[in-house]
Formats: sequence, C-alpha cells, structure tokens
Amino acid sequence: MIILNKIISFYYREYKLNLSGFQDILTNIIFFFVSIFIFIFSIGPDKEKISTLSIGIVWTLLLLSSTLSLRKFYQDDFENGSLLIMHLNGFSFGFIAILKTFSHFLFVQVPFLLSIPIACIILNIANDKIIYLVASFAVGSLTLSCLGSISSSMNLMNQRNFLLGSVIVMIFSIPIIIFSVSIINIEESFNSLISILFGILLIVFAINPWASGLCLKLSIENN
Amino acid sequence: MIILNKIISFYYREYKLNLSGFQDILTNIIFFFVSIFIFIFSIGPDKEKISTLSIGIVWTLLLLSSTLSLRKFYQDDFENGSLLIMHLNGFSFGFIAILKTFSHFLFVQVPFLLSIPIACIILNIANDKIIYLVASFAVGSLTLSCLGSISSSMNLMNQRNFLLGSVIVMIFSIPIIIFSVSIINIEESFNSLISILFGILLIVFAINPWASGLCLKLSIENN
Amino acid sequence: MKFLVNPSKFNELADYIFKPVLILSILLFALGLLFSFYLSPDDYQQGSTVRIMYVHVPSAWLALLTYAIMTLYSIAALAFRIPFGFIFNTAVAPIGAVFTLICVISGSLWGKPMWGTWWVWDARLTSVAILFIIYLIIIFMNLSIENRNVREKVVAIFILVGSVNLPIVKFSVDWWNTLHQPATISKLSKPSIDPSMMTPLIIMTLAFISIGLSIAILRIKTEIISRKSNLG
Amino acid sequence: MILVKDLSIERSNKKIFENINLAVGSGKIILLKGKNGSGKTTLLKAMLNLIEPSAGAIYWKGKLLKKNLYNFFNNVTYIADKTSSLGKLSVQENINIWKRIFLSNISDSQIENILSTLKLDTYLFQKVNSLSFGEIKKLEFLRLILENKKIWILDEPLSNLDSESIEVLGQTFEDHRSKEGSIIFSSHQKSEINVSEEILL
Amino acid sequence: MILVKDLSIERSNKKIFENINLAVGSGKIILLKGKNGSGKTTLLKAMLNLIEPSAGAIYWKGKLLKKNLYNFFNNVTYIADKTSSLGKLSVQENINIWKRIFLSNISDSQIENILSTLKLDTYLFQKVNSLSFGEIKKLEFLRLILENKKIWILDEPLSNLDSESIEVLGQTFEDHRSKEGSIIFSSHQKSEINVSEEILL
Ligand code: HEM
Ligand SMILES: Nc1ncnc2c1ncn2[C@@H]1O[C@H](COP(=O)(O)OP(=O)(O)OP(=O)(O)O)[C@@H](O)[C@H]1O
Ligand SMILES: Nc1ncnc2c1ncn2[C@@H]1O[C@H](COP(=O)(O)OP(=O)(O)OP(=O)(O)O)[C@@H](O)[C@H]1O
Ligand SMILES: [Mg+2]
Ligand SMILES: [Mg+2]
Repeated sequence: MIILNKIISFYYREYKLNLSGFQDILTNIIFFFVSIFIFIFSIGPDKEKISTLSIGIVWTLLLLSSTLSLRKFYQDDFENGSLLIMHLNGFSFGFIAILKTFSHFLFVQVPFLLSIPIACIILNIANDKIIYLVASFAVGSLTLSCLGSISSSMNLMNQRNFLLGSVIVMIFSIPIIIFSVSIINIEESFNSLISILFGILLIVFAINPWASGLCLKLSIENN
Repeated sequence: MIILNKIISFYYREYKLNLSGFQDILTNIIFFFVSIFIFIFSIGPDKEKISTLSIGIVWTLLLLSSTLSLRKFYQDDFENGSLLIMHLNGFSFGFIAILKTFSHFLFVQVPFLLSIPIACIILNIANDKIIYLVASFAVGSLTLSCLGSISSSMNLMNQRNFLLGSVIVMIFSIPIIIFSVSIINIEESFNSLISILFGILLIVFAINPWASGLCLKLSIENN
Repeated sequence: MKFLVNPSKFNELADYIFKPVLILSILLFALGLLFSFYLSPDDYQQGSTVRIMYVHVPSAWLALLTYAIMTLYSIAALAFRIPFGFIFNTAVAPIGAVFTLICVISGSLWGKPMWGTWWVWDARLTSVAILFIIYLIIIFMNLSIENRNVREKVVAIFILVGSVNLPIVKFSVDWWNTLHQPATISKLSKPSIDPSMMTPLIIMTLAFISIGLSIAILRIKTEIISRKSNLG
Repeated sequence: MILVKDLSIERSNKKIFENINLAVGSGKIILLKGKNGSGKTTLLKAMLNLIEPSAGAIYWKGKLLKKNLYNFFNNVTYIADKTSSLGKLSVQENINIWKRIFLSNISDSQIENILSTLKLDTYLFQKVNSLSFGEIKKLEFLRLILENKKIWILDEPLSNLDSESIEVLGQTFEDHRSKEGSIIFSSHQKSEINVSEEILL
Repeated sequence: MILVKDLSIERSNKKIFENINLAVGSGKIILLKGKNGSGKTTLLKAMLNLIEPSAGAIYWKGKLLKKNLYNFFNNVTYIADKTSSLGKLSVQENINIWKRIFLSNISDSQIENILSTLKLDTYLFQKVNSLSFGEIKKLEFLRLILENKKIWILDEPLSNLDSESIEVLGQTFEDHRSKEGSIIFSSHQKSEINVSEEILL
C-alpha cells in the first residue's frame, strides 16, 4: 500500500506543477486551433474540400502540438532535482518513466482529446466519425507519449539539440499516422486497424521504461 | 564603435549557444521537412489536395517553429544570469529585446525561409507563387518573432494574471496569417496586402522593445 | 574473415588494399563515364535522358546496400558484442546518406522530363526520402550525444528499427502501383534490359562500389584512431 | 552501517580518487573535507549508487548496496548542493508536496515549530523563487525532519547559512546522533559542529 | 565613489531594511554582514539599480545613479550568488564568450596564468556542467580580471570555496585595492580578507 500512496503523491505533485504551468497546456491547445484556422483560410470556404482533408489535418496537428510539450517532459524535473528525489524515494528510473508517461498523457494529451470534438465541428467532420477519431487518437496519443518520453530522456544527455528528439518521435509516428488516418477512411475494418495500433502501443510501451530509464540513469550519473 | 563591437559579441554568443555547429540549423530544416512528410502521409498523395493545402502547411509550420522556440527565447538567459550580464554590459532592456528578436529571426526563422523553395517543389506550389510566399513569410516571421519576444518576456514574470500572455500573442498572429495566406490566393492585390503586413510589422516592432523591456526589467527585479 | 570484425586486422588489410581500390575506382569511374556518354545508345522512348540511369540506379543500389550492411553490423554489435560494428556504423552512415542524396537528385532530374514534375508522392520516392532522413538522424545522433557508450547503442538500435524501411523501398513498386519503374534489371529471373545498356550500368555500379569502399576504408581507419586516443 | 571499501572513481578516464575506505556507523557524524574538485560530491553520490565506481564496492548492512538499493533508500535522506524545492510554488505548497511524497507523519504543529526555529514561518505563502539564498537552503533542511530517516547525507549544508542557522543545524545533528542516527556531510567551513570523524579527500 | 543615502527597500509591502547609509570610496573593501534574509543581496542589487528603492537614493560620482546608469555600468563588475557561465559549453568557450562580450584586452597568456593559479587549467575543454560546485564558482571570478573594471560588487564570493582559493581571492582583492579599486561584498564566513569597513544589516 505504501507504493500506491507514493504513486498518488507523485500525481499530486504533477498536478500542482502542471496547474501552475497551465499556460503551457493552453498554449498547445490554442496552437492547435489557430492552425486549424490557418488551414480553413488557406483552403477557402469550400465545405467539401475541408471535410475530406480534415481528419489528416487534425491528426497532424495533434502530433505537432504534442511535440511542443516534449521539452517539459523531463527537463524541469531533471534540473531542479525532483527526478533524483523521486528515485531516492524508491522509484526505479524505469518506473519513473512509466509514471511520467501517464502524467504526460493525462495533462497534455487528454486536454487535446477533449478538444477534438470541437475541432471536428469546426472542420465539418461527420458526427459518426468523431467517435472513431477520438478512439484512434486515444490509443495513438498514448503511443506518442511513450515515444516522447524516450526522446526527451535522450535529450537530457544531449542538451543542445532539442529538435533531434522531436524528429525521431515524428519518424516513428509515421506508421501510427498512416494507420490512424486510414481507420477513419475505411470504417468497415475499424477493429483490425485499431488492433494494429494497439500492437504498436504495446511494443512502444514495453520499450519505454527500459529505454527512458537507462537514459535517465545515465544523465543523472553525468550531472 | 564600442556599441557595434558589443552587438557583434552579442550575436557571437547567440551563435555559440543556438548553433553549436552547423548541425543545429540542419536539424531545424530536417524538422521542417519531416513535418511536411507527416502532413503528406495524413492527407494522402493526391497532388490536387496537396497543393490546395500547401500554403496552410507552410504557415502552420512557421507558427509551430516560433511557438516551439518561445521557451528558449528568454528563459535560459534569464535563469543562467546572462540577461543580467548583458544589461550590466551596457544594453538597456529594450535594446536587449530588439537584439534577441533579431537573433530569433536569424537562427530560427531564416533556416525555414531558406528551405521554403525546396518545400515548394515537393509540395507542387507553382513557381511564380514561390516569390510571394517567401516575401510574405519573411515579413510575417519577423512579426511572429516580435510577438514571441513579448509573450515570452511576459512568461518570465510567472504570475497568474499573465497567463493570457501567450494566448494574446497567438490571437494577434491570426490577422497576420489571414493576410499572408490571402496574399497567395489573390495575387493581383499583392502590393496592397504586403503593405498591410508591413504596417502590422511596424506596429509590433515599435511596441516590442518597450513591452518586452518592461517585462524583463520587472522579472529581474522580482528575482 | 577476421578483418570484418577485428579493428587491428582490418587496419592491416586496409593498409594493403587501400591504394589498389582507389586506383581501381578512378579507372572504373573514367571508363564508366566514357561508356555511359559515348559508347551506349539513346533509348528509343526516352532519348538521351536515359543516361541519367547510369548514375541513378547504382547510387540507389548502393544506398540500400550500405544500409543493409549497417543493419547486419548493428545486429553483430548488439547481439554478439562486436564493437567493430559500432565503428563501422559511425564511419559509413554519411557515405550512405550521400548515395541516397545522389539517387534522389538524379531521380528528380530524370523525373522532370519523364513525369513532368520533380517530385511525386508515390511509395518508392517517399520511402527513399525517409531513408535519407533516417541516414541524417543517424549522423546527427552520432554528432550530438556525448556519452559514447550510450550513443553507439542508441544509434545501433535506431538503425535496426529503421531497417523496416528497406523492404518498403525495395518492394514498394511491386506492392503498390506507382509511377516509378518496377524492377527491370535486378529481377531474379532474366533481366529485361538491352545488353548495350547493361554494360555501362555494370561498370558504373562497380565504380560506385569501389569509390564507396575506398572512402569507407579511410573513414573507418580514422574512427579507429580517434577511439584509441579517446577523442570521440 | 554503510561500508565503503577501496572505492575508486574515474570520470571520462580521469581518476578522481582512489582506494577510499570509510565506515558510517550509527551515532556517528562524519565530515568530508578536501579542496574544490577533490571529489566530495562524487563520493557522496557514489554512496547513493548514482555514480558507477570504477573499482571497489559499497556495502549496506553487510550486503552489497546495489543488491539492496531500495531498502537503503528507505533509510537515507540526501540533500544535494542544489536545492530541490520548486521555485514557482510557495513554501507552503512545497512543504505539502514533500509531506505527501515522503508519506510523512510529522504533525503540522511540529512543522510550524521547526519553521519558526528556522525563521521561515513568515514566508509560508511566498514563492520560493523570491526567498533569499539562505532561506531556500534552510527550507531544504526541513526535509531532514519530514523524511525522518536514519542516515543523512548532506553536501555542503553549511555554506550560505548565517551563524545562527548553523547553530540550529548543529543541534539538529546532535539530536539525530543521540537517536543513533548517522550523518555524513561535506564542508569547507570550520564550524562548531561536533564531528566524530574527519575524512580528508 | 558610490554613495548610498537613507536607502529603504520594501518588497510586497514588507520592509526589508530602512535608512541604510554607506559610501564606497576608492581603495576600500567593504564587507556586508547580516543574517539570512536581512537584505544583503537586495542591497547589492539596489546599488545596481536592479531594484527600485522605496525611499532614499544612490549617487555615483556625485550624480544620481539612475541618471548616469550606463556610465556606472562601465565601471562595475557584479558577480551574483548564481553563476553566469553557460553549463552546456566548455570552460574555453565560456571564456571566449566573456572575452568578446566585455571587449577584454587581457592577453591569453595572462588568462592562462590566472586559470593555473585557480587550478582550472586542466579543465579547459570540460563542460561547465560537469565541473564541481567550487570550480564553477572560481571560473566566475575570472570575470573580475577579464572585465577589468574599477568597482567590484560580489555576492557571497567565499561560500563553497576551499581555504586555498579564498587566499587567492584575498590576494586579488588586495591587488585591486592597491590599484585604487573598490570592492563591496557580502559574506557569512569569517575569513582572513582584510576589510576596510564592515556593515551589519
Ligand atoms: C526522385 C525520384 C526517384 C527516386 C527517389 C528513385 C529511387 C530509386 C531506387 C531506390 C531504385 C533502386 C530500386 C531497386 O534496387 O530495386 C531505383 C531504381 C530505378 N529507377 Fe528510380 N527513383 C527516382 C526516379 C526515377 C525516374 C524518374 C526514373 C525513370 C523514369 C527511374 C527509373 C529507375 C530505374 C529504371 C531503376 C532500376 C529498376 C531496377 O531494375 O531495379 N527512377 N530508383
Ligand atoms: N562527467 C565528468 N567528466 C569529467 N570530470 C568530471 C565529471 N564530473 C565531475 N568531474 C570532475 O570531478 C572532480 C570532482 O568533482 P566533485 O563535484 O566531486 O568535487 P567536490 O569535491 O564536490 O568539489 P567542491 O568542493 O567544489 O564541491 C572535479 O574536478 C570535476 O571537474
Ligand atoms: N519579491 C519579493 N517579495 C517579498 N519578499 C521578498 C521578495 N524578494 C525578496 N524578498 C525577501 O527579502 C528578504 C531579503 O532577501 P535577500 O536575498 O536580500 O537576503 P540576503 O541578506 O541576501 O540573505 P542570504 O544571506 O540568505 O543570501 C528575504 O527575507 C526575502 O524573503
Ligand atoms: Mg561538491
Ligand atoms: Mg543573498
């Protein structure tokens, strides 16, 4: 039960911190909507066109906006010593990675998830497709959080080149994007495609604690 | 002449910090292209579709790149005391803001500017439009740099009532984007539209040293 | 075959064969240029633009081949703890990137007269572009992660994961219907290409291989030295 | 309880120190001394298994530390030379977070007591960022009490403190020693803290 | 040269200190003492016009400091309690940046000399991040020489230094004093530095 208590306290801390960094979350979401407007302006008011393109746009924007927050993933905690305290408090680095990934999902991706329906309305996406979109994004975004954890822990060792991490995340997310977008277009096979997405999620999820944990350990060692 | 020397040394430092080598510029450019790829993957390979979206894509990426780097704008310099050193070395806070804005333009936006022509080729944008795109982008990106300077200096003060700082900036950037996007679509009136863009730039440029300077002063005072 | 896995054995052999390979590459390249510009016929459809093929196809093959070998060395390095694999990968990645770049540039130059655009988003071209970016990421990871032990493992894993792209490049023309030429030369059965074009192609391929080999030898040697003196 | 045996550490192929032997028994206060760059911080971090030694080993209760890491962590408080409080949050919020993280059962009135001996009680709602350097440092010491562990590992706790605060800290150390706790800390300053052993690196 | 007259400072409506008078003449070394939170850092920052005083004024060469700010800045080196070197860059790169920023005409051999008295010469190509706490602090003192200004304002320069480095610093202070320079610094530690005046906040 102690471990459960500790996990709860971890999220209490994340909550306190993210709340004071509410700005960042808001910035991400605004970025998301402003970009949607950009697309609407650049396409023109043609409803037909907008709705054929919209799902791809939503997905890409979701991906790009979540790279916005990658820098915050471990950097702050690393610099102010919280990472160390967490470790000394009994969490292995791999476990910290898992907790952090969920916290990223909770505080960064879930707000997006909530704003998807609004985006769908703006972009004229059919109501019955919204549910598919949200479902595929829910799975895909957790995958993105895992990838983000890996790349930003790598960035701790390589503090200069921040974008390299994002590029790596984006390369790996290409298959996710392909599958997710086709989920929407070929509705019949929704089940089989979402299970592919799930498969990818499982792989990344299994690698994440191991890879991120190693990077965290090494970067603390070298600090 | 001393002031000129000091300005040069300012940029030497920015260069060392931003691009510890050529690789960082290249990473920026790769990031740009990978983002384009992602868009293509989500939209599909249809030429028609791609070219209706291409201007939106380029502008979204511009907005993204300037949002991504907002955190680096003043935060690092503020935290490691460089801002203070610069000030004590004879630059008023307003002047630091101007220098920083140009440095942001130079090291973040210009690499994008340079890669636009290539992006246009792979996005099937007509050759004669490229020049318009680059021109509007050049003006617009400097405006975004100024806005970025204002919002990130507001963020330094780290007070709840400034939570809306980045929101305001994003909203301000909407008219810029509308004008820039329509520049491409309605070629005839290019001149009048670009002069509106220029007008916006001048206003923001004039406000920037004053607003950012004040925020920098206040945040150093409260630290 | 020790020289394939042992740095000092490799060094011995490299000293021995470097000059011959270099000379061979110069000779082959000159001969190849001669063949492809003067001693081969125009295509009845494509005219003289077909000569781009003699650069395009060998560079494409070598881009793929280089990555394939890097994948093998990554497995060797990770699974069988052969550190030479790391050395090889660091040294050879830029060469592969250059070949890919040549392939893309020559392909677009060819595409303009053939398809009417520099670039289309079909599966072959897209996957080659991704191959190029993967090469670049490998190079930048090598440059920017400081801790060597971590860096080489991370890069090796990345190479392994990225190798998924290889079959996509190779077979995309068969799997999806695309603008790009399906395999005509490298088919397993009888190649469907005129012998008069085959000769310059083979010579150019050999020339590209020997050029790549001589640069690789140089780069691997410097990599070995820099590791010995702990500069990297 | 902690036994450091023939420990050597290298970083980037440079020897930092070699063959250090040291034992931290219960009821002991050990002071690490040495010039700048002699490896005090490195040694303390190695004792927490944060740095891989190049030779030698560390034992905890007779077992290899590595094998028994989380049990060890349950018994140790580490205060690094950097502070771990969150600058954006207020003192109060920081304390609340620590209380939860360390599952501390120290009562609120006790905490208030300590804060007032540390003269921090008036700053409860101020952001940590705006505290003075010494005040931030003192706030960090609250963790010693909150965590309530047996072993304290402290890196340069005395720097930036005024003499009054050093005295308070000295008393806290004395209290801890009398409860069979053990302390190892590094310092450059001469102070009136009563140490059982001095080790020169 | 600097005259502080009846200075009072409030922050968030809390008085930090009141009616401070102090004069920094040339050839003087002034030590600021006081408890944690007594306002030493605040006073030093106010002397640099970084904090607005609630009452009183500061004069520089007879004129109001505010009116004459950049002339004053041309004559002063400030070393804060935080360090200003860039952790991501190497020692060498940091020195190069400083040399350019301060348009320093100190020769390379002189810099090498100083680095070797500070025992930093072997770390030239190491990232500042990986230096020890004291080494980073010592690196900061290089700015005193590089900037080559008349007035030095230093916030807790002695903390985290070993006694040898403090001695070197004391000598540097002495040198500067003999060249008619003036120094004002804060400290909690007793040291052998020969001060002209002590001010208790
Ligand atoms: C930028 C554009 C292009 C790229 C990235 C590209 C890429 C490639 C690659 C990777 C291969 C090797 C495939 C293999 O080994 O099976 C290849 C082969 C080939 N390409 Fe391209 N190509 C491009 C444009 C073109 C164009 C425009 C043509 C001519 C119309 C062309 C004709 C060929 C031919 C004939 C082969 C040999 C196929 C074989 O027998 O294997 N390519 N290309
Ligand atoms: N990653 C690294 N690579 C190379 N050298 C390192 C690395 N990390 C630390 N060092 C060196 O190890 C030495 C010991 O550092 P450490 O921080 O342990 O010193 P310290 O005794 O705590 O000094 P101080 O009193 O200044 O705090 C320093 O000289 C430092 O430069
Ligand atoms: N923005 C602020 N709002 C309210 N109080 C503040 C603010 N900034 C500083 N203070 C308070 O001012 C007091 C003086 O701080 P200062 O940093 O000058 O102390 P100091 O003498 O340097 O202490 P130390 O020896 O610990 O460095 C502290 O009690 C601090 O909490
Ligand atoms: Mg230390
Ligand atoms: Mg202070």
